[in-house]
Amino acid sequence: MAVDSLDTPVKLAPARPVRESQVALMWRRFKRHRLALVSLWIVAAFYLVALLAEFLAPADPGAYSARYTYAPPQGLHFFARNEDGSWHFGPFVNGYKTEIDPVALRRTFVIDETVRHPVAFFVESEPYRLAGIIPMSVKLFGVTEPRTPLYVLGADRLGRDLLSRLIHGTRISLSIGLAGVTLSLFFGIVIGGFAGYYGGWFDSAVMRVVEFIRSMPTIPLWLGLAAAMPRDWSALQTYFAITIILSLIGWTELARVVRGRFLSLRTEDFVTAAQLDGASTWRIVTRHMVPNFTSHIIAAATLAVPGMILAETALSFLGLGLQAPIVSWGTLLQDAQNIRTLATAPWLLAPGLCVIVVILCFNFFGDGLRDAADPHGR
Amino acid sequence: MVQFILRRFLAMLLTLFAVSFVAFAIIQLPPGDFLTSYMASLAAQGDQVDPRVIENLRQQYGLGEPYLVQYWKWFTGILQGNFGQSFEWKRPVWELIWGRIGYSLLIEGMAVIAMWLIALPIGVYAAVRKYSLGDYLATIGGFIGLAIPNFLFALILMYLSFVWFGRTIGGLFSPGFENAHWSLPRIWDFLQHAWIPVLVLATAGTAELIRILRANLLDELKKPYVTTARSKGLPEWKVILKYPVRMALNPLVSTIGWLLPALVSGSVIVSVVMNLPTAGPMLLRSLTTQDMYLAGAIILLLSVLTVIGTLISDILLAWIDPRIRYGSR
Amino acid sequence: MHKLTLHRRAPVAGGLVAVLMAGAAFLATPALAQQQAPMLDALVESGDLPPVAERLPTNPQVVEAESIGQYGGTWRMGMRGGGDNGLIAKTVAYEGLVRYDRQWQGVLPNLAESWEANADATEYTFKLREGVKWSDGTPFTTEDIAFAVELYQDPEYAAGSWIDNVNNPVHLEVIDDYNFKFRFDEPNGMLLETMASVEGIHIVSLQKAYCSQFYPKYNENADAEAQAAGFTNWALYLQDRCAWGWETIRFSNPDLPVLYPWVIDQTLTANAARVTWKRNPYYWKVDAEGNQLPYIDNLDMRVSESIEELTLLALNGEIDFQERHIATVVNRPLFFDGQEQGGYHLGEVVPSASNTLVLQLNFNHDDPVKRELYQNKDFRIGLSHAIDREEIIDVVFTGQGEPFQVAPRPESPFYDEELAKQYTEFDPELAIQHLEAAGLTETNGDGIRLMSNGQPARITADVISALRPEWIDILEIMQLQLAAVGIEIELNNIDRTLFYEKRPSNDFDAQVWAGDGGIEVVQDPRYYMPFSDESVWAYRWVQSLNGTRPEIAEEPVDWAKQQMDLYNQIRASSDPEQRADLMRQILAITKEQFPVIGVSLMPNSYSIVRNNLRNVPESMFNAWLFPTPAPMDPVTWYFE
Amino acid sequence: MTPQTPMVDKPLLKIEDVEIAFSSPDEADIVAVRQVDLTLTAGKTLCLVGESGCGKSVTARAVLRLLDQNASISRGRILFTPPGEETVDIGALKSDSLSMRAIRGNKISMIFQEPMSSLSPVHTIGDQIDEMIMLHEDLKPKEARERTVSLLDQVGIPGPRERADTYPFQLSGGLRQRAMIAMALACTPNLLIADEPTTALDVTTQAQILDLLKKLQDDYGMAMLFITHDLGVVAEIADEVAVMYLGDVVEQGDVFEVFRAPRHPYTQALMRSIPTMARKADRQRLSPIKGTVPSAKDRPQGCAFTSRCPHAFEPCPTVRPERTQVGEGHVARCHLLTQDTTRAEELA
Repeated sequence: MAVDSLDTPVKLAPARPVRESQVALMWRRFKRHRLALVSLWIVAAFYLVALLAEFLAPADPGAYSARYTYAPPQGLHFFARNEDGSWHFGPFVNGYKTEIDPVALRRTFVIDETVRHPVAFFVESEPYRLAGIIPMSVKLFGVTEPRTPLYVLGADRLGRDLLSRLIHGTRISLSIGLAGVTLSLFFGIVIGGFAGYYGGWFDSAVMRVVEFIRSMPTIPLWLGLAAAMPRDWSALQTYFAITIILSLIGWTELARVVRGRFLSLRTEDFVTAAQLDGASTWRIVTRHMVPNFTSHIIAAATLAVPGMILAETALSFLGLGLQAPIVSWGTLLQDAQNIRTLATAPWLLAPGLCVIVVILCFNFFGDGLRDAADPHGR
Repeated sequence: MVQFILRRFLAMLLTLFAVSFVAFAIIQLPPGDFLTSYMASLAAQGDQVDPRVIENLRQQYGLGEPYLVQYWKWFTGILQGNFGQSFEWKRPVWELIWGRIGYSLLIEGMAVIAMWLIALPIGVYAAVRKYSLGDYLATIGGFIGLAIPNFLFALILMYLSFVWFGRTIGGLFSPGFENAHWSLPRIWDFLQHAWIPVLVLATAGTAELIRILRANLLDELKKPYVTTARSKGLPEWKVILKYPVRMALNPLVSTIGWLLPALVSGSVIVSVVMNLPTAGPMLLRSLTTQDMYLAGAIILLLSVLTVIGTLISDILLAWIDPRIRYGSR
Repeated sequence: MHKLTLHRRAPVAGGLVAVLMAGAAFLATPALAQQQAPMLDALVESGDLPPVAERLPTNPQVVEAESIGQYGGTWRMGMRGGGDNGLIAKTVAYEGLVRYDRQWQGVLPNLAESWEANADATEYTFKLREGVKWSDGTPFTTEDIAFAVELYQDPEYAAGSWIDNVNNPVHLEVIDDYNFKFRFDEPNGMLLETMASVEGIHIVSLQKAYCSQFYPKYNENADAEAQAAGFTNWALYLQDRCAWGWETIRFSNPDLPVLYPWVIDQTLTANAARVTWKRNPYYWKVDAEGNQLPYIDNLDMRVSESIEELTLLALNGEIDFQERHIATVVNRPLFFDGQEQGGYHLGEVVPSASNTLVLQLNFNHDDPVKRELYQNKDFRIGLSHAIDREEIIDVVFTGQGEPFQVAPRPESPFYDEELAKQYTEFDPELAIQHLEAAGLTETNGDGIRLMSNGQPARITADVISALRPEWIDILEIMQLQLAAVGIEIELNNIDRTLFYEKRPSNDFDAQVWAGDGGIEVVQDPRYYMPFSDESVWAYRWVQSLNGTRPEIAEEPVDWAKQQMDLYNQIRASSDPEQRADLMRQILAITKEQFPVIGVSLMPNSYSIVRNNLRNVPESMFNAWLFPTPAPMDPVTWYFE
Repeated sequence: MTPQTPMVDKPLLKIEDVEIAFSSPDEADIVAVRQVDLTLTAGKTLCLVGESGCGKSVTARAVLRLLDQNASISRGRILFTPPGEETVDIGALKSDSLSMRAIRGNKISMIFQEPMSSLSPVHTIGDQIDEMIMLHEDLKPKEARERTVSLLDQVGIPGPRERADTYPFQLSGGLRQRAMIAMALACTPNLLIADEPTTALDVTTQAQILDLLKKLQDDYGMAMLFITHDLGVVAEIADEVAVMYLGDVVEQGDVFEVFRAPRHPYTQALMRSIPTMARKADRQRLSPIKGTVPSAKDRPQGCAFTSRCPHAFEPCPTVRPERTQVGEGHVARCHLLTQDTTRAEELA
């Protein structure tokens, strides 16, 4: 009774949330999730690498060298003590002592501490096009003396620079994840959205389909589809085909999320109000509903990316999906997945490390987003 | 309740029909048929077959017929419990796969259990001590499992067990036990081999469980009934385990359903790396050799299992959650 | 052990010589009492098994070996998945009427103790070894040969081999239990090589006594029984029980009588974790002292889809002899380091393939411009000179092998240095001269040469990396090297089925394969002339000469026709010397025409041999037709 | 109204000068309760009245130490003296300590506003009550269940034996609250804290529940801390009333005294905002309090009510008014009461 009347103004106190404040609020909640914050930066860094691949990679990913097959990592040194005890400063890499073992059929490498090849930043290189567009002729770093080996992370079986391949692989693998998610996001929002908004038979039909797709073990699905796609397609075509295949499964999860939010929002007062005001469906959806769960969608999408990346590697492992000479983390791991590598060239597992890190980060990032999106952490 | 189960059951039958169709479609997708890839592999060996032989076989296998006809024969056959013949093995498909499907189930079942055993404590801890160092470590641990590509993990474990214990852990049994009957020593031998694949599979799925459990629990912990429980004077751990955790588990039960497909896929890869006698390697091989009835049957059965798994988990959920059982919401 | 390279004898085969050898073998049969494996003694005493003297033929095959061995032990190896019947063919099943000698130079008697051929190679007379028994004790006679021929030639039964070769099928004439004749409408000079190769298994793979019960001709209700057993018709049931040759399914039937040194114990099924064999008490070979072979009691083949598992097994000393599957270039250092721990050493395996990679341009391309270009010798020479083979050898094969064209290997009597080495030196200028001579003078913006129709000269090379990973590596390097002279190579890594489907449909520029026929020059001259469907570079020309798809046949150019005629003469001759001469003429044309481009001599591979395994030759050839290690008489191998 | 019972010298619960602060990672601490002094005696009902967010629930929960982790009792003592036992300072106990748990539910129990969400949906009513009983008194499950049934019967739930096996969502709101009460009484506590137990119920049920509570209080002779924002309820159930505003107890005393002669401007405003039954003609308009409650963050240094007080003058924003005795067990915090009488007249 009485005090209720007093309550009303209190209840009104927090004025209707404005988008900015919402975003700000989300950002604040997100920051609380320190791991997520860190992850965000790491992911960002990886994408930067993907973007600047040509600039960052010291060598051409295809450039092979007979003399340095399976050369171990040189590492990158910045200072060292000279024989006379004085200090040497400035980045450099050590040279190799190599000899061929004719019986074992391999080169044995010894890092030669005495030989130092200086490494410089922003070195001249033969002209290339950054991201295939901007013409450039300078690399982030490289050796200054000609014809000296630079294998910071070591070399593969053809003496190709692992670091450079890794950097270029990043572009493919990360973009495939992104592209796949974008695609599934599109399907997910459209299909899930309508299902959720209209409900009824359409909804249940869609949900059956989703259920159905999710009940299929994905691997055979991929295998079949991947095997089915014309093998005389170009690398690019395959690339897109793969993304489509991946998103064919990916959209269901997102559709479920979107639908769920729609269902719950549909009954919210402000939506009903808007309907009573005679606002068009489109307006209601775009103006009233979407803003209310973009955050969730973003979170869900973020959490979908790792799946895509893993899927890409899995497909490559099975010999489907991307194939050499395309350089992706999947194909790189394909080279690494044998006992020989584990035993004698473990550095070739570096792509695996990247996969792990990126996936970890994406997960934490996504979790953080979701926790921030709604404090109840659903 | 009964009516609820019935509804789900009908839905399931529908799904299964669809699955069978898609399964068959998938194996028909790749160019050529079993015989073309058969010839190809022979030729790769340096051997050649007389085309007439191939023609003969094509007749006998009825490969010439249009898609729908083949599908219908296959499907009706299955309804009568006849999964058809495997081209490569010249044997009834059922005879070939039941054993492997069994092992797949066994491994995946063990993986599910392992997952829960790992995920429960971590998830609860992560939720109760939200944003604590422990929370971070626990979740990181969980996610690393998710992040390591299965095949890589399996391979590394195999190699390490060779380097450290001088043992080559492949397959599911030591030579002596392969064809033996189940006995305690055989079970022990089995466990010694099975732990790697189970571990690999489990770690891959745990993170997801942890995440869900943590989220649900965070949700539940805020509910008034928790305060009520505290106001009763229950010790904190009991409060949490008896009420919010119990609640948080409900939605988790239903996750079993969609855990399965991922598990199945994962086990395919792991099995290939570790040469497990599960359905995985056979599926892979049959898909590459286009041994269509075999591949079709495996895909179908795996899907059926997942669908049934979903059904079971739904029923389980209904059973443990009175609100659903009494049709209230 | 004699080094293989020392043997450059002309291939000995056919009538006289072989008879002599057989005689020699006969004389060698020692009088002293024949021994048998201890594991059989009990059976003999209990009477379940007749004494060894009765089990052995009157004239057992004597196998000479480095040393007299001792009985016992299990030979462990690894099988690549359940479909790897090849391993069985190469270790257990290689028992034909005749066999190759260890140097792959001549043909020796085996189940047939002697033979003769008429001059024009249309009629062969064989004499079977008397008293040879199947693994179930039933005598092996011409009845079984007759049954096999009958079954192979039954169109309803889907078995195929040289026996029912459409173009020149076998006509059998049985003389008595141990003597029979093969007649051919066309001359068949290559018959003995064929029969000595793995193909020879076919004719002795079906025992009449057992297999005829599934054949309507001998059992009118065979069809009914087949259906009762759950098979749609008798053919499928018979196939399930007996199959033929070395078909996978044969080894899933433990009751099937065989002539192998070992009989199947744990059968090869789709779910088999391992396949095991135990000695065949009726095996018909003895060592120099008359002890019944084989020495080794059992075979144990681990079935694994996972190469990595097999690799680990070998490293862990759990494999006694193997070269198949695991002995890859990549693994070599691994196995080399593992010798100590694994208690094995690496033996030498000389591949029969002449070349690591053969680039076959499609001479019959649908696009007239490409067809004309690819058939242009200058173009091919240009390409060849643009390839820096030394570099490829260095990068991909760590210096193993030498620049080589597709030509007979140095070990082969047909080796011709000029043929092997022509156009192999790396010389871009020269390459460019030749390319321009071929009319590729203009280039586009990217420096790619333009064909007469103004299109850039881009060659799409189909390759199956799954088969030989190094192909991709080689091609990636060639890509860069050829780009330097303005030729663009596009890698097209595809799967097997498609690879083969592209041939008849003729939608490929070039296909890549290994250089088979480095040793088996006469048997498989696929790269020297349009020979078989595997002569991809001239697929449509081949069809005009008893190919499998006459409907798409095309008229070959004259030099090709000339080669085909010469080869028909080879078929028509039973004289090895004459055949060799004819082959040399064919190779001369090959040298002149330079149809396909090779990269480097296939480097020697290796085998993994446990240190306690004896009588294993240090070096052996490997090929499909020459099914290593079977010709090395594993029956004489033993554990110390 | 319950009959006046003689004052007991040692009060059952004495809340002295308690301050409760909430910490949050990215803001300054918020003092939700600035200074609370309350006294409860056995058999009596103290009503804690005020607008939502004034800190009354927080205070109540503080007594059972049920506050969230980020809340802390930064000052003052909560002295609890069960009859014939030593006094314990609840404020000093660890919230999950054994001694604290021994008090919860056993000596002090609590009923909540939303009976639906306050009961576990997946356990039967019976289980939830049995648990409580078995926790504090070593009874076998059977005996516990007997007690439960009789309790349910006591709180007027028809067919208690069957109802014990039902789930909360199968009961009506009223029955649920009765079950809640039954659970609270299970161990015959000395003090019952009722946090707006009737807010979620419709008027008739509300009345029933209130009657029930009064009746039970007589039977058990327990003290009751009753939290509400509804003056009507207060009038019906309270012996004493404490009025809270923005974390301060502004006025406290015998319910008659306070209702008859409210001395604090806020209390007065509250009273004026109660609709009184009168013929339409001579009704005068309700005068709601002007302005809105500021958030605890920008509570003035001095009297919390300053921002809305019609009489506010110099000292109000800066100086905190003292507790002033204004009658028999009737205190209030207002500068007007301590200033010269002329101004005091204004409030008289």
